[in-house]
Amino acid sequence: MKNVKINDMVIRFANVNGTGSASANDMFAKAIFRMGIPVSPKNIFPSNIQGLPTWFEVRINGKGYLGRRDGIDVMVGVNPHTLKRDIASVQSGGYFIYDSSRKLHAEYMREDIHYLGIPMMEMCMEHYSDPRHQQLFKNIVYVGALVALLNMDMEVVKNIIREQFAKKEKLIPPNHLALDLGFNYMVEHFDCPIEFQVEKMNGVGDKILIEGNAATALGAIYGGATVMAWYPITPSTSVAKSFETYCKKLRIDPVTQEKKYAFVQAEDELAAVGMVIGATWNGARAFTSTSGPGISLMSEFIGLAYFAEIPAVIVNVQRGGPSTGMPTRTQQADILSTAYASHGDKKHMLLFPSTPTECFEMTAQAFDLADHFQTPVFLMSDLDLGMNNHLSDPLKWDDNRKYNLGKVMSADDLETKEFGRYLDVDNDGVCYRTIPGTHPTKGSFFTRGTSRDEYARYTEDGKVYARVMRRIRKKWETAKSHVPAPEFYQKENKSNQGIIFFGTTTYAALEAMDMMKEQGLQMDSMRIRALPFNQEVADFISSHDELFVIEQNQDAQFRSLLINELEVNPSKLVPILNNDGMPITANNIFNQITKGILVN
Amino acid sequence: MKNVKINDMVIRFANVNGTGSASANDMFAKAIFRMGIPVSPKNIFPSNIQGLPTWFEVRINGKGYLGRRDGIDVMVGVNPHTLKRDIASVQSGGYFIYDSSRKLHAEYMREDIHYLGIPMMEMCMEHYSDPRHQQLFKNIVYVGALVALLNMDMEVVKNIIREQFAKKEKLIPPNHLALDLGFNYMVEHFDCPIEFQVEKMNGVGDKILIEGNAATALGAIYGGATVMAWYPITPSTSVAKSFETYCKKLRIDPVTQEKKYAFVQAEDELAAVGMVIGATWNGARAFTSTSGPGISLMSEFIGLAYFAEIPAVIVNVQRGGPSTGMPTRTQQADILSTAYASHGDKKHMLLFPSTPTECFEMTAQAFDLADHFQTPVFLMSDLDLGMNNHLSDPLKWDDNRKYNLGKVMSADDLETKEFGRYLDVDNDGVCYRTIPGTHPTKGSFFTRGTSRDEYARYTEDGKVYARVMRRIRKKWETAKSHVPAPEFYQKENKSNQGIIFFGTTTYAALEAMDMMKEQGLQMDSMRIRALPFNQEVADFISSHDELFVIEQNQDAQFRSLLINELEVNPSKLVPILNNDGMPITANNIFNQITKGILVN
Amino acid sequence: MTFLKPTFRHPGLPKNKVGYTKADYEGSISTLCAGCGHDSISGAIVQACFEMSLMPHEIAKISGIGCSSKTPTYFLGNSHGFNSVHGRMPSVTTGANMANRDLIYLGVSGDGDTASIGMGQFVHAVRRNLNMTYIVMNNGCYGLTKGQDSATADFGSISKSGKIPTPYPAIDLVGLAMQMGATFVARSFSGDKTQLVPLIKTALSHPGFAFIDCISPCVTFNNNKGSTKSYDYVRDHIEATSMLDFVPEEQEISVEYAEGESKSVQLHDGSSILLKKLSPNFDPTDRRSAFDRLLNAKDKGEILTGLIYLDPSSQDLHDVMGSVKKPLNSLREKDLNPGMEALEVINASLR
Amino acid sequence: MTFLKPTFRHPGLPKNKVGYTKADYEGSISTLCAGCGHDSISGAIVQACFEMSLMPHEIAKISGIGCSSKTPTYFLGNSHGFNSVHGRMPSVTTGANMANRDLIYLGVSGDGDTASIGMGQFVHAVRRNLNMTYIVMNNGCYGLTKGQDSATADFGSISKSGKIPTPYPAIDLVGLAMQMGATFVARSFSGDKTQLVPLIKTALSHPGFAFIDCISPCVTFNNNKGSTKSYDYVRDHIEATSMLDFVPEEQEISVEYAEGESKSVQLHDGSSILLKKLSPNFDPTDRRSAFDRLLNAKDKGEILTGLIYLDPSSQDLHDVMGSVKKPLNSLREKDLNPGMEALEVINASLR
Ligand SMILES: Cc1ncc(C[n+]2csc(CCOP(=O)(O)OP(=O)(O)O)c2C)c(N)n1
Ligand SMILES: Cc1ncc(C[n+]2csc(CCOP(=O)(O)OP(=O)(O)O)c2C)c(N)n1
Ligand code: SF4
Ligand code: SF4
Ligand SMILES: [Mg+2]
Ligand SMILES: [Mg+2]
Repeated sequence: MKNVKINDMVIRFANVNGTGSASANDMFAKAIFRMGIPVSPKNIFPSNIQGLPTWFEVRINGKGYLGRRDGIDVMVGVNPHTLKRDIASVQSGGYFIYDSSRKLHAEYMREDIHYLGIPMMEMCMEHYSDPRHQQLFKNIVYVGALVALLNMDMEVVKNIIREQFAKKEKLIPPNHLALDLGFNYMVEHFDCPIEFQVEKMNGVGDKILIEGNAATALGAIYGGATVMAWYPITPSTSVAKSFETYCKKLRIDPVTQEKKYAFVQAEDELAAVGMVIGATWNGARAFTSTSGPGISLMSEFIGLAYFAEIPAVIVNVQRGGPSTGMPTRTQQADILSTAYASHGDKKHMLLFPSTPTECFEMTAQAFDLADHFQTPVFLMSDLDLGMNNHLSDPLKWDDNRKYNLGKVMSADDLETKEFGRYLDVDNDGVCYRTIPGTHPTKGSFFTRGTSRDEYARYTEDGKVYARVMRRIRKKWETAKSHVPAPEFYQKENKSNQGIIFFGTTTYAALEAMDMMKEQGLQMDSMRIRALPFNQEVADFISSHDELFVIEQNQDAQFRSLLINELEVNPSKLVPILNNDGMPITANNIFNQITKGILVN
Repeated sequence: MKNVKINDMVIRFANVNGTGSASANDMFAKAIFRMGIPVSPKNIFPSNIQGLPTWFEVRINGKGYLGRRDGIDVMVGVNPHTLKRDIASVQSGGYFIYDSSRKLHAEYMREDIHYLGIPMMEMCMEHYSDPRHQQLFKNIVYVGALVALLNMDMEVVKNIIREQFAKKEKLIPPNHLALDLGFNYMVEHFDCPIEFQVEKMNGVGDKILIEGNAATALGAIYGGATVMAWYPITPSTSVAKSFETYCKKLRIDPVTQEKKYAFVQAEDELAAVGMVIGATWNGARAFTSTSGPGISLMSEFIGLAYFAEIPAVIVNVQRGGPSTGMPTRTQQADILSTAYASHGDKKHMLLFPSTPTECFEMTAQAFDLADHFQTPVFLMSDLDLGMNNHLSDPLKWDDNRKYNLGKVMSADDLETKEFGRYLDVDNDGVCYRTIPGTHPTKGSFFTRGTSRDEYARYTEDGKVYARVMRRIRKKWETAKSHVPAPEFYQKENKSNQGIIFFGTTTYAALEAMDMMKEQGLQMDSMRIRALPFNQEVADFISSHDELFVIEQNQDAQFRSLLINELEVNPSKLVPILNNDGMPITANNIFNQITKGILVN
Repeated sequence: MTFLKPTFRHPGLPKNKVGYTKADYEGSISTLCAGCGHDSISGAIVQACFEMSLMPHEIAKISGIGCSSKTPTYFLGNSHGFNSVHGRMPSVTTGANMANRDLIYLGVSGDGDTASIGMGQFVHAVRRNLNMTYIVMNNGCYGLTKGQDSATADFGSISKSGKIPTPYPAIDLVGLAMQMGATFVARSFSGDKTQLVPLIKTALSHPGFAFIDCISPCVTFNNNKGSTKSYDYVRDHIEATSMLDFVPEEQEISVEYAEGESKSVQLHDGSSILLKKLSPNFDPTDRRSAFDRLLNAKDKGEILTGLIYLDPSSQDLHDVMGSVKKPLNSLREKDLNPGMEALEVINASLR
Repeated sequence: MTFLKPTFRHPGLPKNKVGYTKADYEGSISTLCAGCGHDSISGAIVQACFEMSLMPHEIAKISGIGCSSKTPTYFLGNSHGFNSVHGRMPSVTTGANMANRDLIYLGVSGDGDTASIGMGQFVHAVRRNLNMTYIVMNNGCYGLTKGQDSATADFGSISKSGKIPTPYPAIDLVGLAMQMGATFVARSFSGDKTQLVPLIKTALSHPGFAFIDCISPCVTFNNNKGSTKSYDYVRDHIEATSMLDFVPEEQEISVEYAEGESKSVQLHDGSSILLKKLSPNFDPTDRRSAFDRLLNAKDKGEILTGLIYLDPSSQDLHDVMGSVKKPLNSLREKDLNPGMEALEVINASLR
């Protein structure tokens, strides 16, 4: 008899892109979710539109670990071009499900895994006439097969289909048929279920399944963004797409049907960020979303916004770099180039969301921070977070929350108070601004990227310039107490060692921490959420002797940032890195750290 | 009787730009130089074309200190709009020379300085009829006056005029007249010379007076650059201008009169660097020159050249940032943004010239480095170095020197050896490339900014990508022993303290060091000349307890670079900074360091 | 330039409909070269806004980088101004316009700023028919960087820096704007206030992209013999197609004046313009004949000036996009925030 | 796409003058969508180069980013290729051409790559009359980023992503190239090899900027009803102005064939082309009438294809610039380095 594994497996689908497998795979993940089991699906797709290999990997884990895990337990291999490596990638004792309409080459046979053949194509030819159907329903057939093999709840799956085709009801029966075909074939030919099984549980509570980019778009809408300017680029495109889609639902004037937003597809990234800067200069909340190459192109404009002190929210959905790099893979490799974007002396505010829920909250907050500090604020997302569905806390909004539009003088203020655009009235480095059109004769000023005095008058006087630069740096200090504080995973510090991480590295980092605990390795941990680093970050670092900084790039960029900004002794910070473009795994972290410790 | 100061003064000219004063001022500096006295002239000009205040400051120093010095001994103030501050800027006991055609306001009078009025305008009205002459010769008149006051050699000055107008001889007499007018008026009305005097000496040897940008252009010509693409921007424009001018002298085929170079004014900086990359990809030596805003715009392309491994030489003549900043002032503030330009994981090679002679040598060498390492190489000049005349060693070239075109496979090589564009054959990280058109059937490959394998084939395999990234990083290690080594100013280290500097900070740093010696403060010193930092740099740092890093920016960017690249404990490196846009002075450094020490 | 503000310039200081004197439309003292064409254009802008009785604070001045782009400091001191980055004025203006459809947007640029580094953004602003006035102070050179040829420098013209003829054909921004479908295209000469002021007034009231290519000689770097952007050359080669007179609605009656060879065009904002035609068969609302006139002029080596094309059916971009009438920058929480209730619905849809 | 190289494609494998078979001009297997118009254009390029008996290694393929810009991997496998960055192919090609005037430069781009992010560089490559062939695979959308409208998407056309008509007029790249003074302007359709192959051959031998706007339907994102870039629409609206046949010099004799309604144009490199006119009064060397035909077609809602304009007097940019005949990348120390002696003179002049 088998030693059954309940709600703990990795299943991978190997498809050809453009064959409509994506929706079937999504349905599978959704079904697991609906059964109350923590699930994390990941799309591993090529940089083309049709015909290349694409994979969909689903980790199912009752304990709630959502990071990637090495080792594939069940592989659904329906891409004839990648059979060999797909079979090779199944871990010993695992299962390989394939379309037995065509016989497998002997060379593909392994002793140590199970092969479950099902004549998907034949079955479809038999039951469907329309060639497109014969192609498409193959995908549904293997989902049906999985229902049997993993002991899933068929009703849950069928319901998803009912909902999906609520508007095209006649498509429901053929889909259900395909499910049954796959299910029945399995039951008839193999002993089901296999030892990898799922079981309804209460593991998801009121959580939702959402992509980070969609949450970011909603955050912008709730944060009051009225102008979005963008240029298409993977993996950020869906931020814009979602923003437009949701705006059409949430931002149409019920009476006039007019739009309470402006959505501009720019001619390139330079224009996109230029539009954002023009809009915020003019008093609207505006943002753009892009990826590495876009940030590089925006560099000059970013410097203008920084020095002229104009708010801007820029979403950077990071992908594999440098250059065009790996456009459909994930990395955290724009840390330094974004923090120090543009020439001359400057530093930029960064926010590091680790879940879609945080994408939502931090994006909304980014507008408050940008307006308050009159500077560009970057949301540092990545492909994994932005384009994959994540099991996330439901999105929340306090209806009493007010936007912080920062220090803006009204016509009345101008009547009563003195106005100097760059006067540090409150001694916090943050000055008062005016919006064009406010007052007929007071408060107008000239915005420029050149050196100027406190009254926005052009100057080439080095002393005045240096004074303004110092004042701008003061904003940075002030900001430290306004940006999101780090998250700690222990009441008080227990160890002289700790781990530091941020963004999507969190999933794997937390799992690795538990793995170490099991080995009796107790470590404190901190998840950093923003630059500038607040005092808590500095304190945590100074109160530990050795810290492992986990990040997904080659050059330990975040570690450099910690050293530069906090004057930390580099010898204290041990880099734990992964840059292969796949989300980092707990195993990888565990091995690097423990190996690292053995070395000491 | 006066206590005479010989060959040690700072004299400043306050003019209105566009009034032709520049050539007169240059003539003055040249005359001092011709008298064998070390001189360093600095242009302090506005960002406009005509009518705004502009200053010309000349330091004369027999000991050979060429850095800026605070405190003006003699001021020639012929700009009516800045009289007040010009007078205020003269140090006690100094002299103010002005046009007494208009009487000075009483409020401008100071007890502690000497006023030497000379009716320049009146004299010119009297002796010249053409109004343009009346305007222009005013400038020559004050030079004549200085000859008397400082006890200069009139013949030297008159000779300069003779040379200048060799082709317009009829202009010589009126110029000489103006000199005499100024000279005689001074002798008649004041007791000449004053205590600030010059005296012929042997202080310049075979040195020349040249602008860094001109030397850079010559370096490119001698380094074999055939393609220059550029876009105008202060302070880099004169690199292009000089390159074209010298090419017309040195790169014209004597027989056909055809050009052995291509000089393209691009439509913007993106196009300029794109052209450079296209040209080097195609086997020519090409370069561009720009300043901060241009570097920001080039960021995306820089990442392409880095990752696709295409040589490129980029001259960054730094100016005051961020954004448009102070376009006519000097800074060393693009260090971080250039070293880490573009998104993703990457680092760039930087060269730091400190004199025009080094601009020449390093530019030529930059082409060898770029070709050998197949990567962008940046010459980090600045406005002070590029646009001011510097007393420099004569330019030298070894006629036996051969260009190092790097690892390029010929048609014959391709017949005999295996070719894989990104194969690390020599295990030094540097691969062999082929130039388009080399061989009919062998050696062609596809260049791209995306991840690829060792045979330049597109891949999305993370393992292969990571392997290629590691190999590229290996080039960085290899380069450490190829880039210019640091310069040390002591046989062996004598102290546990040291100072570190680079580029134009050198003049003031060396002078400050002597000042400290006089105070019995012995310090070792190192001038860094390139990134990546070579072993000597690391050794120097590790063999000292406290190091003062002197640079001309706000954020101690070079210090950050040292910490990042060499894993130095920040507490060891004390920042010594100046960011007001004027070249740093020895006094400033001396005060900061000694104060710094008293603090300890 | 001078450092003394010439207050004597307006004896009597007449006031306009909103009670402002011309001085109220001026800016700080110019730092451009004495005699720079750009200063004359600044003067024309001041004159036009004064005559139109615009409220200065309801105008936003936006520019790129260059001598020309500096001019917004020299006019409309009570308007907000934005001297952005080189070649990017169009995108900044687009964003500003998106944020507040109620202001008047006056973009100022140079030929380098527009025809070289800014070409892409210029073309796309035209394509969007962004509601703005776009003035290029066209001197055929890069003034601020000391006189390099720009892309509008004519074939064979001499530039002081380098002294070699440009081997490349000049870009004709007017032809380009026509080609890209601009709804208002005009050309003038900085020295010709009688023509320029009415053109600016018409442009400012055009509900779409109003382009004025204004030839503006650079006295310092571009007044050499042979340069087709020099005072001399331009003066000799000008051919005025149409002299126009702006008529605000409230004076409609005066339309009779100059009846006969005159043509009245109803503009979208209700105001109308009167065209006095020199060439009787020229109709500025006929795109095709505008093209022909341009090509003819080019063949004859003439510089066509005046209102070359105007599309009376031009629509504000916001209307095309379907934006709300209220400026977006005036919307607050209650307009923008769907609240927790809507979020609950979204959450539910994701389970 | 398929993973099996269809070697059966050329039965018999005829050889051309340089002894190559057509297969020698192919590249690696396409990863574009089955039926993508871009693949047909790749095929036409292969055919043209084969027929012209070009040496593949004497051609440099340069592109930007996009599905279209990927195609250089799918043809001329023995040519060096450069898939650069988005919208910047023109500058890279300009630099490459400066480095070696002897290669043939084939630039491939998309409508997004050219008309949006690449607009500025495109215009300036035209202005310089850079000696290259510039093919835009024009599908009116951003294929690789999943079908957003590009700037050439026609007014009212529907794009799958978003399903809203573009509110902006389409940019006509042919009209733009004409306006900018291009010396070779053509338009064709990816499916029409009989027209496209000769056009590419003529373009490749044109000593200047040869522009081909090739309508290339995106089967995946742009074959919806209403889209003027879809197979269906384009097929219905095509009007061929002139079918042309390339005649390399060494076969001059065959010029007699098709005498009569045909017109021979002597090209600068000595070769000549034969034009067979459908509209007798159309002369591709007459710039003015080319403009008229374009405007007429536009008015009639037709897409004009064929060789629209050709300037027989076009000169290689290097000749305009006065470069040496030898490729600059072949010069070495002795050609380039003036040596210490010259340096001494310079040093002396600086004392
Ligand atoms: C990114 C960038 N590149 C270059 C420059 C340098 N620059 C300043 S103004 C200018 C050109 C100005 O020419 P134009 O737009 O015609 O204005 P003009 O001075 O002739 O009125 C240039 C190249 C800059 N400021 N920014
Ligand atoms: C700087 C930059 N911005 C955006 C992208 C994303 N991107 C890749 S291809 C493309 C557009 C492609 O459209 P087109 O040029 O028409 O080529 P097609 O795919 O339609 O053939 C975009 C926006 C990129 N690669 N680089
Ligand atoms: S340089 Fe030319 S454009 Fe600039 S201010 Fe002077 S005259 Fe005007
Ligand atoms: S998406 Fe469109 S353009 Fe891209 S390969 Fe597919 S069909 Fe061709
Ligand atoms: Mg200009
Ligand atoms: Mg396209």
